Amino acid sequence: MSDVPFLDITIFVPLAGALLLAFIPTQRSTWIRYGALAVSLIAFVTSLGVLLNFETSNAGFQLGSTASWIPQWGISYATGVDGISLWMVMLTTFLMPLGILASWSIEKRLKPYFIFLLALETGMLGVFSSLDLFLFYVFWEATLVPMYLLIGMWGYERRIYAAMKFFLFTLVGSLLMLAAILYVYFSVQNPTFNYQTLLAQVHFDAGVQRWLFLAFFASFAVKVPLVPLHTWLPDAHTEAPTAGSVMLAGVLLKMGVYGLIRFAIPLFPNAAREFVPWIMALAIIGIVYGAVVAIMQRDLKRLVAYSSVAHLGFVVLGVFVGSIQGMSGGILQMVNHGLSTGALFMLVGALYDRRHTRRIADFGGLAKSVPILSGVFLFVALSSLGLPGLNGFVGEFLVLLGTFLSYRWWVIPAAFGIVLAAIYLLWAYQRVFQGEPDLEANRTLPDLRVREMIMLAPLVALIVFIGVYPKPFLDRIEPAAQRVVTVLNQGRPTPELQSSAETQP
Amino acid sequence: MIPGPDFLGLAGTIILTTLSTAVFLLFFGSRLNRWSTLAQRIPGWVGWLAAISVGRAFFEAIVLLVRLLERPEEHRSIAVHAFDWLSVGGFKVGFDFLIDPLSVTMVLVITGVGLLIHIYSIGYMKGDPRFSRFFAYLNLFTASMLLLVLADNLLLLYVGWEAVGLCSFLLIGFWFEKPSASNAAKKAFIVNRIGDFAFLLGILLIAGTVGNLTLGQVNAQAGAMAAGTATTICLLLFAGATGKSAQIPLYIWLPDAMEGPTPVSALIHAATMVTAGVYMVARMSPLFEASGGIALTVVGYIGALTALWAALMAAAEYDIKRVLAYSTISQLGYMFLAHGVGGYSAGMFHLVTHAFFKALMFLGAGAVMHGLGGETDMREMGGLRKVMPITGWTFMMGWLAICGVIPFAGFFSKDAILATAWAQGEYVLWAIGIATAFLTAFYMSRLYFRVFEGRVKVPEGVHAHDVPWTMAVALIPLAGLALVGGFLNLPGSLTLEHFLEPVVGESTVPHGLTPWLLAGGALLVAALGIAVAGSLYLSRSGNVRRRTLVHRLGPVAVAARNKFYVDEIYGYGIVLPAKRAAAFAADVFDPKVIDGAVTGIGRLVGRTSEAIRGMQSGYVRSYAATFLIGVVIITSVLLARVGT
Amino acid sequence: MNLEQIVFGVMFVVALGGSIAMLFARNAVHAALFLVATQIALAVAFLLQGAFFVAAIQIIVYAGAIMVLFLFVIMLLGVDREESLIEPIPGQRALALSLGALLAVEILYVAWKGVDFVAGGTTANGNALTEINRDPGNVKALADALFSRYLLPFEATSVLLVVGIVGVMVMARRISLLSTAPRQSTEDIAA
Amino acid sequence: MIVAAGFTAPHVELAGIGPEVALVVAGLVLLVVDALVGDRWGGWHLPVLATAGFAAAIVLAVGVWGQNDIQFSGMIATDGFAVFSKIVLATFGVLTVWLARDYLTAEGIEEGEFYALLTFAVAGMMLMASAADLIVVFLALEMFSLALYVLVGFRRRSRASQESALKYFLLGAFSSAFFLLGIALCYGATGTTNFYPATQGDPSLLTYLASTAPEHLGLLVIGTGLLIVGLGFKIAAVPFHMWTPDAYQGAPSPVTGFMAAGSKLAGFAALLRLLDATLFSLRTDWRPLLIAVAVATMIIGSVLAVVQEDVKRMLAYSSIAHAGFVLTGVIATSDPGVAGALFYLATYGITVLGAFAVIAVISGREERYVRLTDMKGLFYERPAMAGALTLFLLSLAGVPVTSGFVGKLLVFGAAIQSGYTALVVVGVLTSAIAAFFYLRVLVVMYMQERDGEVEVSRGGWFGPAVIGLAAATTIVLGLYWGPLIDLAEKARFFTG
Amino acid sequence: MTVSAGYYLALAGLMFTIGVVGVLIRRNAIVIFMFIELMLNAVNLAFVTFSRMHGNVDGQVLVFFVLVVAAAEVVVGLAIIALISRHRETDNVDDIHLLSR
Repeated sequence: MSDVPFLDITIFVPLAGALLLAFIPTQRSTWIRYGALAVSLIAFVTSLGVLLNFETSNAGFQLGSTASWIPQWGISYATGVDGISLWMVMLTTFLMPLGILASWSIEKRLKPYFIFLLALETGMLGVFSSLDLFLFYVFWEATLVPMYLLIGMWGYERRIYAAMKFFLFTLVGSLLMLAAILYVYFSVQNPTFNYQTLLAQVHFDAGVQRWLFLAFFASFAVKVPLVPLHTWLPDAHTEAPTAGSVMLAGVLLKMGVYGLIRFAIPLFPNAAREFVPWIMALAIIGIVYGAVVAIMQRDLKRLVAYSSVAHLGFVVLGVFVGSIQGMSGGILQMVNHGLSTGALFMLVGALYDRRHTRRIADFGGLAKSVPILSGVFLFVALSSLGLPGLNGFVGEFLVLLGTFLSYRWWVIPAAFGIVLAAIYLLWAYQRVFQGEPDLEANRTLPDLRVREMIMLAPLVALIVFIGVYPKPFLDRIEPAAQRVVTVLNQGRPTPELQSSAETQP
Repeated sequence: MIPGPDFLGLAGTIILTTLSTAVFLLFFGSRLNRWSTLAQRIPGWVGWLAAISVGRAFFEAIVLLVRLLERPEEHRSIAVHAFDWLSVGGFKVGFDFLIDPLSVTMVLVITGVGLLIHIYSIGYMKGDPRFSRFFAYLNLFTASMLLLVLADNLLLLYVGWEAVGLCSFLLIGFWFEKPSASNAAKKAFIVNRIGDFAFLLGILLIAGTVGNLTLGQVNAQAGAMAAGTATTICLLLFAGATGKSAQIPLYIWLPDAMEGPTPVSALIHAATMVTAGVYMVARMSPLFEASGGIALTVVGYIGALTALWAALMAAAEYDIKRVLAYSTISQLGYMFLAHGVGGYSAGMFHLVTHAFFKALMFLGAGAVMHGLGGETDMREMGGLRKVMPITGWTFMMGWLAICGVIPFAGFFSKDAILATAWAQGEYVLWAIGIATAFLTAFYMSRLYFRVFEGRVKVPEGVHAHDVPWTMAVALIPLAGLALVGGFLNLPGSLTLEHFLEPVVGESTVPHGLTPWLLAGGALLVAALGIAVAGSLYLSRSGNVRRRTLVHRLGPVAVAARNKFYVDEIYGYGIVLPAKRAAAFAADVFDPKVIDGAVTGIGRLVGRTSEAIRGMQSGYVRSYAATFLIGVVIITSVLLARVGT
Repeated sequence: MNLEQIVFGVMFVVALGGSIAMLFARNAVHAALFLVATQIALAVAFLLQGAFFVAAIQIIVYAGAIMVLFLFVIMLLGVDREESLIEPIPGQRALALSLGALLAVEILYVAWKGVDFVAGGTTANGNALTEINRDPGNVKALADALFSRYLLPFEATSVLLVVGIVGVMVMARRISLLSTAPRQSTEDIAA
Repeated sequence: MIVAAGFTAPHVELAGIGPEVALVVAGLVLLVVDALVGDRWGGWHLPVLATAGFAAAIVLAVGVWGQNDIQFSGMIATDGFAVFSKIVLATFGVLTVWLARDYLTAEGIEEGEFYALLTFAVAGMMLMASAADLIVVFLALEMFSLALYVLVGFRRRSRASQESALKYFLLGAFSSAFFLLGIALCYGATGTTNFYPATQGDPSLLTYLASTAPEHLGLLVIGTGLLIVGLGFKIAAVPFHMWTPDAYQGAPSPVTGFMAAGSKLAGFAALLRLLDATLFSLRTDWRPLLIAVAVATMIIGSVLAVVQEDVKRMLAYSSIAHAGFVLTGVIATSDPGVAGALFYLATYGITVLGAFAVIAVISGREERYVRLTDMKGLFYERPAMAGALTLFLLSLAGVPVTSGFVGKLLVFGAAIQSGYTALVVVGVLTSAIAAFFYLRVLVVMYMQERDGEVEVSRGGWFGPAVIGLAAATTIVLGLYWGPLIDLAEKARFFTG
Repeated sequence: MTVSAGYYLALAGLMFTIGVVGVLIRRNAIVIFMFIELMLNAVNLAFVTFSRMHGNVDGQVLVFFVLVVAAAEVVVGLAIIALISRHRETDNVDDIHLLSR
């Protein structure tokens, strides 16, 4: 353990930075831009401190701190990361500087933009590091407002509708969760919000547990989103500014899955087990449905948004199949989706900056005018469609393997999602980048600028790295994931590989 | 087993040389041309660099072969471990390579043929604006293919499997400005993905059954599997192979793939990638054997039917590259036929010889196109051997090889397959094989005669010219190989077969007089095919006979010319309904039904609000009335409670 | 039938009659006068029940002061016009009457049963106040209660009256005093 | 001194009503000083004097913190509950005073009576909070109601203001009559109006309830129902809420804020003491009723606010919905419920005062700009105002890090603890609906551009100062609310 | 033989109801206000009757307070009505509904 509370510093650096940013005069746009970038980079560096001090084989929570906050109500400021949240934190701090770089072209109302973005980062980091239900809820809701304003103020044509939808969908779910949190709070001898204490003490009978699980599930399922609660997502993703979409897809959706893993399953394992088939069904419907709907989208950004529905279906599937491979794969897939979809949104944003349109029909033949951009796009699309050797495949394969081990037949529709992913991504690639550039506007576009390359390069590098050598990730995920799997599987046989390793060469 | 570091080094070098070249060229290929005067001074340096890297890999492959041959026969299977890849909860997959006779054979074919095609491409692709990207892709393909064949576990094999698919996508769509090219590329990838879907399911089933994906262990435990499971696995894996190796029902992408540059067709769509399925089945032969009859029967019959089917279409096609594509499909069917009857080494033998002569013919076709300004319609050609002697003579070698004329390579390999089928008692398959042999001889002769023999005929305004030396140096060695490739596995010595035996097992060969009779029959059939073609295309009255023949065949000929309408059936039977369903989901179901239901709740609140808003009329007496309603309700309820 | 019952009967008729008449009096002045009649009848009811002091102030304060104030304002504003009989709010009368009927039934029921509800054996029929009225006397008993136990409410009423006075001062202050301030339409606020 | 026989001299103990006395005195002084000084001192003396009165009230209230007494023959209770409420009420008063300062000047109605009426109103509310006798409740209610009728109509030239006053007055008097009937029935049932026995053995509702068989409680139950009606009017519970939007819309914004904060707290204080402390043993009778009222209140308030175009009116409906939320705390009939409700009312009051303060500042002369469309692009013209309003609205919506969230957490928590989960579910769902209209304000402030002329904003620094204070409180109590909930939990009812 | 308290209570109840109905159906603000006074009077009668039943004078004390409240209310109420009437020349509450919906 290190003495420096890297985690807590990481959480609050962006917020402090946002406050400092407020004091820079509005006209100094360059200072504001670089200031925001610097803040996010500092947060990334301190989060590296978290990563480096993390004990790989430790399944418990690490590097956090606990401070009494409102003792009367058993509320404490309790943080910590395990192998699951570690990567979520890293993903957040990693994507934020890139998101800020992607926002370089924003001219109007620069200052509030970056302030909201950084405030959002603190909220997201807090969600992933909270070990107190109250604190968690506070951070959970705290992400809503900045994102709402980001979509609503800097979004595109239907931004207000989208922002409203985003906020209300999420709020309905999270309010139900609040009621459930309160119920859980009062259910133990000495009411407390402390996650670990609650985990050790809660016991509900089946009926109650079912309702509580559903309340939590409602909140998280909206966020994930699972079909049929997904309709906020295409609107929000499409209308949000680039960095907003990156953060939405990259991190905010993960909050839903993270909540399921961290809270819904461990707190209500019996109910979770009971609902597994239903949730799996929803996840698989999401995989197929999201992909099918994505195929026919006319708006490139919307297409990417629907692809998120499909990808998150994989993640949820992996989380609930109840095998360590599925769980680890699902968690890794969250990171993967954050990287590849984040990159896709950046690329679509770059295209929008150049052409001021997102309609697929308005493009065509771009591979000729912007070869690098198109190359990167293809690369990222391949990662997204799960090409082996890139990151997407690692996660998807583990999820499918995990699914196969416990629910043999479900794997067929799930795996078919991979075929569909190829269809919508390649068709979109073809329509946007291939063919002869018919429109004059498409012929004379500038290729990726240095700034854009800088923001895409880390993503591309990581996409390859995880695809080839996911071990550092999986090694840290596995102990924590195992814990959740054990809880989920209590009272039923854990799906195991048949006969492994007794006949090593 | 002694996993020596040198083997890991060799295997790694073989893959990494080409891969690193690919990456280097991708990033700096065209840029160096802009930045460096040195680069500008050496035209085609990109191509040479790529060729050299493949050459180096070829050299290493030879070293590998030598090292392997140094070892005793039973120690010729070496697995080396580079690093862990996936390792979760007892499930472990690493970057492991398997070096054994089978993989080394494949590596040699890939690097050898690949080297020649690289050199050929330097001339062929000269002047293309994306010259360096072409070589980057080509090298990337080589690396992926090498990974595929060197992989020691199915998941790593799958990486290569999909990566070659990707490269195929990139190279088919190399001239992406052409809609036909980009369509073909997409089609190839997606159809392959459908096969891969099955392949992936097969891998999952193996992982679930064996708990391990290492080739050796899977094959070792094949016997212990339930027959049903093994059969399912084999069928799923084979379904993957039908995608990659263009078999019924997923062969439709390969003819369209001819939109890519011709060297690509030669390397990927004739010599190497499409044979991945054949290689995979051979690699998993213990599993296929263990699964009992059904899987192998399916493999054999699918292969045979594909061979026949594609040959029929090839006979009706006018586009020279497409003829070669159908021919490839047909020949791949042959290889599967071989596997289906247990003749794995025969199948592999045919794979190797086919790589030689089909690559040769594709390159020849490319030379023709090169010389004729891109023309591919054989009706616009004739007598080209006189105009393009190198091309013509080398093509002739390939033609004779594929027709199965003794002593060309094709004769021996085809004969080995047919003999094995006969020996296994699969007479139906044998019959289909012999019929296909006839058709093959016919349509290849048709192609050869129309293009290279007869009166000289070139498209208008084209100055036909023979190939530059870079292309020639590829054609000539291949022609040589097409001629002598058969000696790899002469019936007497069976060199290749013995070499492969530790991996794929011994195959049954007929003894006594039978092989001679069979070989004679096959030769006869080949001669017949050539003769028929000659009478139709070489003789003066060929035109009339052709017309009578077509008239007589009637609808069959029309159907064959239209590729038996398979594309249309897929299009209207699967693609269109699926597209309609997707459109319905995207345009109606999602926005109207799902979103409508969810946002409908919101709208309901708004409506309710508007409706009850009227209560707030502004009239104070109305307010009092509302108030009174409340009072009356409350008192009534309480009275009801306490009054009784 | 004794005298008390006769007086009660008369009182009952006057009080109820006055109330009902108020409902139908189209002129505000008439309504006020009917109210006065009702209030006087109520004073009689108070007397009948031994609440002498309250009866007195009922006449003085209510029927006297308050009702005079009412009439005063009616006159002052000149709003003693006849009220139209047309009801502009649809269903208001039917609603009012049905609700009123319901409420009346309920209250009558409570009044009838209410006597039984009250525990403690109090006499519904006799007059339990007779004792008190005899010994300290009604006024004195009232004063005792008012200035000892009810001292605080009593003081509170004084504040209440002050509030009333101040309120009237504010409300009745001539608006023209404020004419220095710009006058603006308030239509847009209320629209 | 001649003391008549049988007369027991009252034991006068002013400490318990110290705050009220201080405010009444301050009010009287204000009237006199105003009459004497007139316009001479630039109007400074009035708010300062009023503030002094409130400060004295707070000091006096704090002085009796911890007492657990009933005084004036059981007329008032001097307990933690009362003291807590009084301090909070005085705080509302101070904020209103300084908010009104600039407002009145700008409107040209800076009159001493405003402050006097305000102090009287607060005194009435305070009395309500400690009232331990139905008649005191009634008098206190009338005391602050009368003051409020006048304050609502204080912009005498404004038709809207007049109309608000009239409607509020007529309906207020109407509801008072019902409340009075309720008192009558309670008195009829028990022969007393005292909550607690003044001395051991004296008649009181509590002793009556303790000593009477349930079948004899009928009249009391009906009376309780009518008392709920009367108090329900004050707290704006459905269906007694109809006055709220009209009165809120027409009243001067500072008064609206004060009304929303103070009158709700006073009404709830009486309701809590009456139901949760006194008629506790009748809870099976009144609780279902209150649940129905709470559900209707939450739903109607939230749903109707959705379509409002006038911000004040929208906030009026929101205040109705909030009454429903607080009612869940009352329904919990537990100590946490009472504490939660108190906390909720205190923080809600500050927040809503802040919100109306922003409206008072930005609405321009004659409150012309109070429509939603008038707030377009506010964030770009007055970022601080928009930011503060955002904070207040988010607090009203119950978003974390604001005191509004904590309040909801506390009352909903208490309700869940008492087993009213379904009620809480209704509560959270209506909160979601409610969020919609708060968000609408955010939409116009942040996401739309202002079209047309720029508004005339009210000058002065006191409005913004009040807003800043309210904003700071909202945030601080959202982040660190332990001490306040401690106090609220210690604010127990008198126990005999 | 005194008249039973029930009769008085019934009278009070009827008067209260009439007051309520009057508020609802009359339109003149002053008249409405009179009906409210009628309601208060009815309650007073109830107080006095209960006072008699219980044999304590508290009910009568309450009547006293009600009277004072009524007086104060009347004063303020009439002032408000007067203000509006002077401004709008109407005392019909139905004409006063600028604020609605």
